[in-house]
Amino acid sequence: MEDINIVIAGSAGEGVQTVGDVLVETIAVHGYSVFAWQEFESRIRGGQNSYSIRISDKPVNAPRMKADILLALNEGACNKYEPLIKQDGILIAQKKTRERMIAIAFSEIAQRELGNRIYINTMVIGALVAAVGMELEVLNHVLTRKFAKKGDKVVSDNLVAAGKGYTLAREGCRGICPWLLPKLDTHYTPIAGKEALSTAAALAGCRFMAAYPMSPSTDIITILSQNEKELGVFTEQAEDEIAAVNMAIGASFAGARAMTATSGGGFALMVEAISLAGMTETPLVIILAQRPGPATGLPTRTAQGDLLFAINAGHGEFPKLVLAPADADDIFKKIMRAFNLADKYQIPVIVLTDQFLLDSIFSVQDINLSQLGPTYYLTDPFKIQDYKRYLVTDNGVSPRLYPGQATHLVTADSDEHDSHGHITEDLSGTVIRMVEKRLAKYRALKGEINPPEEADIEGADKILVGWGSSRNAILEGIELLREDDIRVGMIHFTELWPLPEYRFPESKQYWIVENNTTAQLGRLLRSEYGITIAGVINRYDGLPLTAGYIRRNFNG
Amino acid sequence: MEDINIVIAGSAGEGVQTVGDVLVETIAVHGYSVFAWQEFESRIRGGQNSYSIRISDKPVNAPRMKADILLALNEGACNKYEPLIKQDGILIAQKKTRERMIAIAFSEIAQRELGNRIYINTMVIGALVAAVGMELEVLNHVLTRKFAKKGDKVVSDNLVAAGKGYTLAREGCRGICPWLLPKLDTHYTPIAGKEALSTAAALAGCRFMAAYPMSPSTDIITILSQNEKELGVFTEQAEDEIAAVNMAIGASFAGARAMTATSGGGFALMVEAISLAGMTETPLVIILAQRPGPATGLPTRTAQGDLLFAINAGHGEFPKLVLAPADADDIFKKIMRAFNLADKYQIPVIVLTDQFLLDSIFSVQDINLSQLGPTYYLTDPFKIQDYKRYLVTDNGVSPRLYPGQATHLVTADSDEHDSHGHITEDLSGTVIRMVEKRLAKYRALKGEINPPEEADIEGADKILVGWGSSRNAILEGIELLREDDIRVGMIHFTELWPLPEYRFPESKQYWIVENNTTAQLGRLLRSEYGITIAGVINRYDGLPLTAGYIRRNFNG
Amino acid sequence: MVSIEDYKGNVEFQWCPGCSNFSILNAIKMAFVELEKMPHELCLVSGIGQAAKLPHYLRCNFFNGLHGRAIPAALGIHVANPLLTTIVVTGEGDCYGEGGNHFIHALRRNPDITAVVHNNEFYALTKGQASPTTRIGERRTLQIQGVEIAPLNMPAIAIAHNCPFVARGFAGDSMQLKSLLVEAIKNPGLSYVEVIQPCITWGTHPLSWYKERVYKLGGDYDPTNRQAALEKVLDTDDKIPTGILFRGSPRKTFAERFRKEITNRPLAELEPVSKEKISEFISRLRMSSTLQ
Amino acid sequence: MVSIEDYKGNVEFQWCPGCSNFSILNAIKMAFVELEKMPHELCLVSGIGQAAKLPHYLRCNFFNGLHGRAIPAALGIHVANPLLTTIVVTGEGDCYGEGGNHFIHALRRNPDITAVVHNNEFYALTKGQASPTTRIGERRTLQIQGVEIAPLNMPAIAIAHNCPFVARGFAGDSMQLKSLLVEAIKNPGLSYVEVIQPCITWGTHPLSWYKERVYKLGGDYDPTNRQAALEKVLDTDDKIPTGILFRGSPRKTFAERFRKEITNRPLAELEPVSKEKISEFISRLRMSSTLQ
Ligand SMILES: Cc1ncc(C[n+]2csc(CCOP(=O)(O)OP(=O)(O)O)c2C)c(N)n1
Ligand SMILES: Cc1ncc(C[n+]2csc(CCOP(=O)(O)OP(=O)(O)O)c2C)c(N)n1
Ligand code: SF4
Ligand code: SF4
Ligand SMILES: [Mg+2]
Ligand SMILES: [Mg+2]
Repeated sequence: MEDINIVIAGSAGEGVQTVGDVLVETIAVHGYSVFAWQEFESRIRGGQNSYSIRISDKPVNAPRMKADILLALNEGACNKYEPLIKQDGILIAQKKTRERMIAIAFSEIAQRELGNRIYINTMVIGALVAAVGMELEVLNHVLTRKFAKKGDKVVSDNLVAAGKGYTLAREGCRGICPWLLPKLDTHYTPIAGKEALSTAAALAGCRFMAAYPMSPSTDIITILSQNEKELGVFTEQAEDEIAAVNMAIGASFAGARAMTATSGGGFALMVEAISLAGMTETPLVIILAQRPGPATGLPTRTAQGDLLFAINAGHGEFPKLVLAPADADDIFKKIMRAFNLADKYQIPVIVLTDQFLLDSIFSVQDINLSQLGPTYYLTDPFKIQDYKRYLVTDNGVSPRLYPGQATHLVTADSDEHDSHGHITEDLSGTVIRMVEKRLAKYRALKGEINPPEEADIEGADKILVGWGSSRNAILEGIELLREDDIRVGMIHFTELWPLPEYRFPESKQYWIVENNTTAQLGRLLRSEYGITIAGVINRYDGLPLTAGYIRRNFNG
Repeated sequence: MEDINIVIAGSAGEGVQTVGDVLVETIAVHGYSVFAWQEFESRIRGGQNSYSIRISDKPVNAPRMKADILLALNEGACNKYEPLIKQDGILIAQKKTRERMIAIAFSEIAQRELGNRIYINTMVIGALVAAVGMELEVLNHVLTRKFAKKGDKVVSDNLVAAGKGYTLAREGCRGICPWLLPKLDTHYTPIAGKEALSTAAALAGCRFMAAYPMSPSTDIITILSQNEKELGVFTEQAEDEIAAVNMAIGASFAGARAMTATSGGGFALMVEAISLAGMTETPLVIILAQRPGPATGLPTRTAQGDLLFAINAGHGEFPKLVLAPADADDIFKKIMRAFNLADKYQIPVIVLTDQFLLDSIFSVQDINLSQLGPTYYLTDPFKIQDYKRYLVTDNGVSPRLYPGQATHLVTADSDEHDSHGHITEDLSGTVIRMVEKRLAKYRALKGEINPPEEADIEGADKILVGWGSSRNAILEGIELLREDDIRVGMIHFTELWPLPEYRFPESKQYWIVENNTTAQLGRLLRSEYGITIAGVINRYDGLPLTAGYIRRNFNG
Repeated sequence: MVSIEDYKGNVEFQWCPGCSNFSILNAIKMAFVELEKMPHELCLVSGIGQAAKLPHYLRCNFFNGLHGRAIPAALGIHVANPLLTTIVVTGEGDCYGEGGNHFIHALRRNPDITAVVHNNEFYALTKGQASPTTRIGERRTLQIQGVEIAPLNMPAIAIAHNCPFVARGFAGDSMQLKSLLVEAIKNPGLSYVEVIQPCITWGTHPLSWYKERVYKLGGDYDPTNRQAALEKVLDTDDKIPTGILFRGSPRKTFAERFRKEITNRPLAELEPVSKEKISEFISRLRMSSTLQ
Repeated sequence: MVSIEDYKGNVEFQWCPGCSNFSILNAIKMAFVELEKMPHELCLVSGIGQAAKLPHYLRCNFFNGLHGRAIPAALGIHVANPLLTTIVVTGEGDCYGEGGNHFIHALRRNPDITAVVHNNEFYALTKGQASPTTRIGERRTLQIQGVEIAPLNMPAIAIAHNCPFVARGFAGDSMQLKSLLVEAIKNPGLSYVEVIQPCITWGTHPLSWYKERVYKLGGDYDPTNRQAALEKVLDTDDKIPTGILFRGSPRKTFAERFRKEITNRPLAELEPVSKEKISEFISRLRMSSTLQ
């Protein structure tokens, strides 16, 4: 099938999110793959936001701007988002304003016929279900489950509202809605990036998370906190980001897998402590959820503007790992790697993600957990006689215990120290050995890094090179370009530091694709692989890269 | 003449610093050029520290490790530093332990003959003056000036002590001290890097400095604070580095040229605010005085480990300037440029320096201030009708006023904003324009950057490439290598970001010389100029690069 | 003469319709009118949060900086241009959470600025997490089991540090708030006005809850009595006193000595130090050698 | 049985000979002996400064972290391994300057740890600048005109926030200090012991100056009386009371609920969440949809 893209638009507080979430669930129960992404202003009420839902019978998991259906909850939303409607798309709104549309006076009807405007949202969902040709019954099932806790009356009222919306839209649909989505037997699990991330952390053995609220990272700790009983992660809202990261380092030193999450500004405040984790060789996972900067920037928007900052974050020199998952499925793999490698090499690991990836809902046919899980690297204290926390070893990794694990004394010192963790000023001996010991970990670590993902390389002489959350958009972009008879391939990085041994295929032209202004990946690749950059496709308006954007901006 | 290198060694609290400082002054009054550098432990009493003084009749201004004379204030110092003594060098110490030495029982004599051990230091100075063949009279002159405020008795007692030391050393000198330094008419001004820096800031129009104490940066604000009356700079010791940098940004917004200074850990805490200066387009000068990291590292030692961190510091993307002066003379030029360019482009400027450069004393024949001075770029409020603080212009620079300068309203916003400084969410219009406006400044700025300094390029097929404070050591290293019949040239960067348009000469081999472990400049140059690195000379034991070190470690 | 119209901005509000921040904005404008401050004589300084957006909504100079860092930015502004009336507008998360260290150290410095702290008892802009003033047991998005740690009592800290002016207003009473702000701005030294600011979106209590609890300190209350003031703000009964909580004994203000000895004008107006003076300074530098 | 020898480290001291930090070290060791704590049952946590070097000088687990950040690191350690006795050793610059925000928020959390703050009234390690407790008028390297801003009164802040145990010791009296430390460590919840620590290198007062001023609170002093305790620490006379300044009313300690409901063992010992549980969790995730 050709995928269908629905955009639900309205002001903050009008229920865009609720409508979207219920629709996503209904689509999933219907057996379809759904991809949803959101863009919204930094305010609690008002403004105009959108929630885009892409329906397909196979996973698409990339954003598309153009809408088959725009559902506008108010006039402003209609004005702002109408340009998104495809030529043959339709508008659903309260008032008739154009040819191809379904006009339903939701608020009037809700008030008059259902006795309360709070039913608008459920009516709207009913209307959308009708417009795409899904089954009302499925929606009823989802609504029943959703409102069950609130009692029978609430359930039945909502079913009536949904039915009302459904019926009215059915009528309006005639002649303009070509879509029909019969219930399928396939099953996809819709999961948001942030849900994948927090769940994966728990699975990876994370036991401690401290963070300070900052969009778009806040929901990660919120999910863990709200599900403390099930996931068993201690969470603490810190007084600031510096406290958050130092708490996490303390917890990790004391044996708990620990993480923190923040966005650029908060990450900046954590940089000193990243260096501390490097010096004390304490495992640490930091989620850097990017949004456009500099400074406060656009707090609720998306960007990939912190790549080089993350890689070079921290004074002095010490090994660190920087990962950037591509989508929800990849988040599971990368979070697992983050915790396991942080533990194995006793280093800070930065996971670069962004508003787009965290807030988007991906469909995964089957989240395969069997390959995933924690591997622990703490030493067995009973096999050690004279314990040296910072014993110099070939690969730089020393035996790690946590304090209290046995009678061995466990130490950590932010100063340069000897193998026992005590301050040293022995410049030509201990100091050099310790610097080299820490650096040695880089070499071993480099061997763990996966090469970038290659797609359609053969036969393409132009290659799009990107990183992180843009993978699916780039892959789809390649398909679109092929429709224009342009053959391009993709090389995509999700493991960014240290960079792996990798040979870029010869005699190709490389195009850097990034959600930023200065093509940071390009700078990095030039430095590490000496490749020449032919061109750049970059987006920096706070919205995610899409296949359409890539097609339009590729001029190679 | 061949230069003479004196190393004064002793424990913290024993007076190494006083002896060194008085000797430096005496040498200068004698008409010689003097270069001095210090290395010391992070403790207030005890340990073993050294103060090395290099005397010459032309400026040398680079450190040399091997000592012609080692003056050891105690036995431990003697043990630790004796290996530094050259084959034909001598030791001056209290007890006879080797052939070529002058043994003077300073403490015993001070106690017995002068009645107080506090005269040890002055005796030692007298002895050193004798050993290198300088005139006692000159020393007496310096001591008289130094102790004048303390009264005649103190002066005359010290002259007696100096004379005592002088006489005893004269005797011991026979046959082992070949040096003779007649008074010259030339005049050099000895000036420490930190003195140059704070003075230059005042000259550049700096009016406000806030900082939090952190070695090796603390003396900068201390000098400005102690000389407030003369230099007119308001100084404030902040509660932490975050406060310091935000105070400086506030002051700058309100029209005062402002700076802060710190070391790596404190700089890490300032990174969020650097991004703020970028977003609000507020001029800001930040001195990053490097010491070995990570974390607390070696607080009193030197390093060049924060180059890439500084260049990439700050979330989001915005123009900044990174300078790294080569020596005290260059500090004057670079600090002037820092303030003027910060003002012209309304950007944060980072000046990378280090413990070695700040604490070392350089001899400058004639500090030429005539070319130096502030150029101000504030707009004339009376030529403006409708004031827009963030007016979009071709080169990205908007007219800047300070609040209260006139009736125009001056604004600043850390969020993405419109030309009036108000929060915007107009993604496809205002946001893109503002991002591009800020980035546009990079292009103009790039044009201001000076190319690297080239030396002995012609005829050399191997080139040492370094940055910042190692310049003089590299230059001297080239000379030493020539003695080994190896012809190498130098390309030296003191303006590091943005990098200038520059063509590296073709078919040469490039050797990176850095006071760090990972050859950060190499990574940077590969990325920006695509050059290939043939080898690396790096030092990471907390001590500065020297010509000797470079010669020993060059294997090209 | 200044009128309230002079402050009218033309920026679209990002606050929820009906938010009590509007009343605070109004009180602030009224105070400026009463004090006859012109827009360009003012500098409003804020961090990030709902409260911190306020400077955008009136005509004035402003510096809307980083979350938690309004106080240090304001200190810099205040020193660099002492002719401005510098006012910090912040939320309790901004000022007591991220920025807590700066506030307690501002109490030490006693700068002649006014800090207005909108206290809605949680982080509103980031969607309702607990803040340093959320009461124990309150359920917030990130604390669904109920807040487990005690609130910070910044007025008590201010009183203990002899802050010259500590007041509490209520967004539901703009006239009282205006008077408090007028007094605050007039007061030399640090003036600290905490404003009870009910949030209609994330709040758990209706306005009536506040109305029942908020009361005005009577004429018998002596704000110069430190001990009484401390007891007042440390009281754990349910009532919320408003008015002038404390007037500390007069003390030196921040940068006072510098102003007397060097300049009390904007620093931008200071003459550059001459090259001669610098040369002379350099030549004397090494003679004093070791730093004092 | 533990003896003081069990704590003997073999690291060279970086303190000046004769520094009063030695007495504090001694008192700490004596307290451990009295409490029969074994070295591996302890975790000392410090920042940077002279005081913060202390953990190197005795046998124990320790985390010597960043300047100003001992408290949050200690909180993480304490939560991750509640079986450890966690003790923060810090200077007043470390704890009230750079780390001021963490301390005031630790007062909110009330973790069952002990914080020992060596107060020498300046930054000793960085060579004598003023610190948050330097008195007005004192000349310091960076304040040669004399300090112009008022000292911070952290004991007052702690008392105002009902800290369960606030005490002050004097390095010149190791026996009293030892007793205070024993009490502090025994007390459930946050115990805060400030120690007057004369510095013989940068100090402006001879030891006699301290001896004249320091006195012990008598038996008539009731540390459970908040008002009296506040008056005591806010007193501006020249005397320096030592002893238990305040005992706050008992309250919940940090992470208490988590310990009851999830685990009171080291977090490292918790069983991993099973894949089945995670799968099941994921399948239910979207049903609850919008975050609460
Ligand atoms: C460094 C940093 N951390 C976190 C944030 C996210 N943030 C923005 S506003 C805010 C809380 C504001 O709370 P408050 O000051 O009480 O203001 P309110 O919205 O309640 O008026 C937070 C945590 C940020 N902008 N910067
Ligand atoms: C981020 C950071 N800023 C500054 C410093 C420098 N520094 C080290 S110790 C110290 C002051 C310590 O004072 P205090 O805690 O009172 O300890 P004392 O030396 O007086 O015992 C400072 C400012 C640092 N190490 N890290
Ligand atoms: S969320 Fe609350 S504080 Fe923020 S604007 Fe809305 S009502 Fe006001
Ligand atoms: S400087 Fe002072 S506090 Fe530091 S070790 Fe010496 S005497 Fe002790
Ligand atoms: Mg709030
Ligand atoms: Mg101290």
